[in-house]
Amino acid sequence: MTQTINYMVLPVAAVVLPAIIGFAIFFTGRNKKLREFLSLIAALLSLFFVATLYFVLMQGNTDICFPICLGQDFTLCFRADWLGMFFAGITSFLWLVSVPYSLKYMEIKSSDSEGRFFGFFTLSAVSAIGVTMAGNMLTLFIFYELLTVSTYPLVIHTETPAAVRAAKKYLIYLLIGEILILFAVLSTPGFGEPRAFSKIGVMFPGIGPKMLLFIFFSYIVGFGIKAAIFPFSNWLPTVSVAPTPVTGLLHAVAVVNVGVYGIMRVILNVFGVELTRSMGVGVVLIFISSATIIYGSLMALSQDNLKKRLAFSTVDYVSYSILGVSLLNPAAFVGALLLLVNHAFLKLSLFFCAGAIDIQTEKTEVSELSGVGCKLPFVSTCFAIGSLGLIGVPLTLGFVGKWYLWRGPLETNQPGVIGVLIAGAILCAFYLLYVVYVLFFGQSKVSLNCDGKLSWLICLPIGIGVAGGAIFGVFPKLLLPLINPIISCYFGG
Amino acid sequence: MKKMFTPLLLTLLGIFFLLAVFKMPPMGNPDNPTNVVAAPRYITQGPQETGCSNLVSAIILNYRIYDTMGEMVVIFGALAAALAILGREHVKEGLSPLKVEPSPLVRIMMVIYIPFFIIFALYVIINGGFSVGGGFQGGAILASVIIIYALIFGFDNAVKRLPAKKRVFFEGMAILYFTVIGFMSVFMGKNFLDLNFLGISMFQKFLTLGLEISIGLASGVTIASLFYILKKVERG
Amino acid sequence: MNFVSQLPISIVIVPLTVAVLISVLLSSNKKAAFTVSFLAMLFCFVSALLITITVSMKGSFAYNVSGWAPPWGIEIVVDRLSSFMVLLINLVGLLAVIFSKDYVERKLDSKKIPFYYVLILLLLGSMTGFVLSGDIFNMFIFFEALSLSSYSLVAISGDREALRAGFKYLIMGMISSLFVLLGLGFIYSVTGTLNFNQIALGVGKLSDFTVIYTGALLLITAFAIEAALFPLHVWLPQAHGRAPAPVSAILSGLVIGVGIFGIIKVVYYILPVVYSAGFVVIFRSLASIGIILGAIFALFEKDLKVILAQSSISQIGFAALGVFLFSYLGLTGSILQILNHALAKSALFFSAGAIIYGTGFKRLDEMRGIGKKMPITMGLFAINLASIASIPMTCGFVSKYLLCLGAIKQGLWGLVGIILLGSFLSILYCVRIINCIFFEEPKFKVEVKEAPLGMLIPLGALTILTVIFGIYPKIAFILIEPGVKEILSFLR
Amino acid sequence: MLNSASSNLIYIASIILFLVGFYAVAARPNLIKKIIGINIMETSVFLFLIGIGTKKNGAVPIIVEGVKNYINPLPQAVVLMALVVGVGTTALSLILAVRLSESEKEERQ
Repeated sequence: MTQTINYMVLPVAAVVLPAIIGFAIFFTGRNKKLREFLSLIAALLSLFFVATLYFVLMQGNTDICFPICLGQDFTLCFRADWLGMFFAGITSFLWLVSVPYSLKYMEIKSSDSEGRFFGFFTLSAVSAIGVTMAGNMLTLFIFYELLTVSTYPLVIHTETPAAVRAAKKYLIYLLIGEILILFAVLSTPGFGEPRAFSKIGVMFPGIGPKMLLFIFFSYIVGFGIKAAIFPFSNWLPTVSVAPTPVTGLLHAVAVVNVGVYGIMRVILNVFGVELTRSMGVGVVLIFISSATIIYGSLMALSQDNLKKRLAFSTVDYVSYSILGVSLLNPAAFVGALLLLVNHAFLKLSLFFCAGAIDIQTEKTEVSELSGVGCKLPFVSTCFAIGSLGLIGVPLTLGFVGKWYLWRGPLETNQPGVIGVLIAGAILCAFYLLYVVYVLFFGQSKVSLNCDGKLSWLICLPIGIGVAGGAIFGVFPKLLLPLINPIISCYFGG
Repeated sequence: MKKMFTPLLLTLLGIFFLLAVFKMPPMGNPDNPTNVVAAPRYITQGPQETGCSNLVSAIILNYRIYDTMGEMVVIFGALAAALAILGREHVKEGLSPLKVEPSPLVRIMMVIYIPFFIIFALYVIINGGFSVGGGFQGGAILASVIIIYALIFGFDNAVKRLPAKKRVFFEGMAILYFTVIGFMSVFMGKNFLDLNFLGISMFQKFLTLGLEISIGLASGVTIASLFYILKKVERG
Repeated sequence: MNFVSQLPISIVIVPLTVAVLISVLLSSNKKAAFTVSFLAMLFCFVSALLITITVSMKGSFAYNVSGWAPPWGIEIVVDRLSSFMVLLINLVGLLAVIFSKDYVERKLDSKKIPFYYVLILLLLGSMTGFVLSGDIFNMFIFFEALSLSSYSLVAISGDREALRAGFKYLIMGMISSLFVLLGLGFIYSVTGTLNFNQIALGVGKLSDFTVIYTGALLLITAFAIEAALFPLHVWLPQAHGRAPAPVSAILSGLVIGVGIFGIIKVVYYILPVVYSAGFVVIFRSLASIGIILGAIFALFEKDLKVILAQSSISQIGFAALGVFLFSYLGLTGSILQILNHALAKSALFFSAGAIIYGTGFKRLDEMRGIGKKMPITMGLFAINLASIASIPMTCGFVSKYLLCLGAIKQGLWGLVGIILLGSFLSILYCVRIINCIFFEEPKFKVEVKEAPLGMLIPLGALTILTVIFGIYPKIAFILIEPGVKEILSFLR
Repeated sequence: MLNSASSNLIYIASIILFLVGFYAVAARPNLIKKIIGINIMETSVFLFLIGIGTKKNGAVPIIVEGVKNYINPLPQAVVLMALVVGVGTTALSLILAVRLSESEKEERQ
């Protein structure tokens, strides 16, 4: 009996305890040591809980759920299942990886409100994990909105006019999305029930097909704004004015992944694969995500600012996953999940590389990067490996993921999608390899002032990210036990 | 635009009211709900239950005494508000309120009349339970006496006779009287402000008289005070 | 029980009597005036807590003042809703009195201070009386008392803007109280009684509803003026913007909520056969316009307190909208919105007061960067703004969530859009304030100290409650749910 | 309709008076005139309430031996109390108006 209660509480603990630590960080004031300690502890705690939850899941417990009933149609529910835990795992691991980087980064870019920064940093990571721990749509929405709110002070952190403008844009985009989601959530029957996510496909009694479509697209646009789908993707490059840890962890990993996660939940849980297929909306989604892939790649090609280029590359890459979901095909879905992991690890390290280059040489534009390869060999090499991984060169996770993704349109016979995938891969190769080319072979016009060595606190996260991508690329089987239960749950067998 | 707006609003309001008025029960009909629902009890049992043959006083001082208390609070509030907005009232020495000195005739007549006025006011106050009159009416007469005195004999004189402290005291005492009676009845196990808490009708009559007097004095001095305050403001 | 049954009348009488005592005995001793009024409010708060606990355990009860049963005498009705409101009033009132001590000391003429406390006590006492009263005329009396003290509290500082705002408020308020009296006359003429329950019974027997409609509409209009619903809100921005900060907190947090409470009483007890009436559509659309317009005005105002006042118009529009949904969710949402607004908006005005106390700044652009100098005050300020902006984990989210859900369940898609747009706009003006206070370069270099403890305690208490009700709204549900169901049973 | 109109003449009169007062409040910028307008409205409401309380051939509600038919005392009591309340608010409004005009005079100087 005690055993049962113990693991029921785990999902709540994974969210609440780090959140409390996050609040404590606000009050650390000038006590830097304590702040660093608390930030690290929060990340460790959440990783610990997520790992434990995975362990519990492996034991065959399927219903790890902690509902808090607050009223009629108002139940907060924390629940761990395979899909949620997959995202929670990525987020909590990469959060831990990025904590040392962000501590060092913020120390170098000294600012007087570090308490605020790390407090909100912790809180946003916690809310990103909270989204994945949600057991029903209401809880998901609550953490989703908290994620937006708690990242706002991070985006605006530098307090320059550009940052203020970017933050406003960010907030308005995401809030519009949230309003759509709130509307859709409230229109979904049973959204506030405990364990709503243990059912597949909520029945929509008494709701006409037109309304159903409206609800569906409210969800998709709402979550899609966070996942930066095509007409709504402009916020993501704009917020790259934020400090690099923020752009790295939150806007390449947590925030966009949460968007994709939301779309997955909507398609897989709320509507169910069957209903989605019968509504015939897959084509629209495929079209949107293909457009986003092309748009993101083209925009990335035309950016000179490195972080903006990477941000557009995020726009591009996240849509592969959405494409994988919307094909409604098990193989493509596996591809989508693998590409998400790949993107999370590698894009994080690419952003961190950009940050490291910025710290050392104060160069932010691609055209100014000539010769950095010689001065910062480790960072540049990692950048090159990461780029190759993202492009999908064999022996990387990107390759495995794309291989699975290709099987989807081949099985369902959609040649247009194949065309998009090819074009996307080529464009991706162009915009990333050009940076690598400049890094190593560009003609240096001005001499670089490169002072001091990079701290290991900065190099280590970059290394771990790239290494993670590489290891999973060589041994993709490591990930399959985590993915297979999801497939069998939603696609049956 | 604005010129058009007011007449339009008025017409709409008027039509709205008239529609209702036509549907109202005919005036004075003995079968109206107003005459049927609550009124008979006041009329048939009012005198026995309250000891007032003046039924309006019976309602004010007994059935709905809580309202009366609330209303004492309102005029007290007006006084407090006036004092708060203006700061405390203080009348400069030697100020005569009128530009023209009143003729000796007026002064002498007033010296003769004022005691009668006061007696009349007291009569109206005390006799309120049994005939036309009551605390407020008497209080209004009392206030006019004070105001006349101030106008004829000068404000400084009047204020000296009845200084602000005393006036606030009277007003305060009236409300305190309500509270004390109220809590006395609570301690006797009855509801708040149940005048018949001893079960002796003489005592109830006595309390009612006390209420009349306190209401009369309080409303009189309050109206007078408000007048003083206005007067002082006018002079700057 | 016997002891508790005497408490409702006491929490009306005690503040009023103490107010009288202060003006008679302590009219020149401001310290004693504060102490006495603090003690009185403490008593009221504790009593209100006892009443609420008793009512939620044993059910509602009525109390016949001076022993006469209705329709002859006056009845005090202590049901779940009114006890909840009383608790709210006395809680915020107590905190406002605590907050006043430092604020008034610096910002008001010292001769006026005792009378300031007198008026505050009158305002709070009469509000409690208004909420507890079960009799329309008694409501009118307390309505007059509360409006009278609010006009004078708005104008108490005596500067020209405050006087002008106070006078505007006064004219509107006097018209509104006359409307109450006239409406009461109409209702009395066809029902023959002034007691709410009796009126509800009498209305059921009527065959023609014209007169009742007229009366009820007059009452609703009157209370709508007090609650500053859309076309009748014109007095509010100036009045709430110019009053001393603790007064604005009471006016904005409580008085307009009490107005909505009055509307709830009229709508559910008196107004017959609501669904057949096109009036409902009119009221819903007016409330919606209020929500949107208030938020838009709040986006463009420059004075912080006026922004907060404009946002009050928008926020109270939500509460009114909930009332006119005529459903469980709508009414619950509306009452929670009153709760949320009372807590958050009072706290916001307290923090605005703390800024004014510390720096004298009133305009938003003067306050740039003040968040770093007064981190605790402004941090609490930010949490309360989040509640106004209906961010999850604060009370504001719960209320708007319920309203939106209620509208969806009734298929009122237009209103759903209005509620969502309204919350979006409220986030925008909140973000504007947050940006200005935390993230922009200061305009003036001034030495600012953190607000004194006497100001931080009320602010902190309100913020904690906002967060508690946001995270665990079940407390509020338990308190009001049976009351809402009880009231809904009056719907015909 | 006509019948009720003729029997309800006092109501109609009070409504007209009410509108007159309302006009004074809404259309006049002069503060004192506004206050006078409100007083007119107040009076009209009192008239209305007294009208409600009447009864054909009813006597003044003071109990006298031998009289049976009294009018309803409640509206009269209500008017009496509302009247006193009105005195309080009118006084306050006059004070505010005077104070306001004073401070505007100071402003002009």
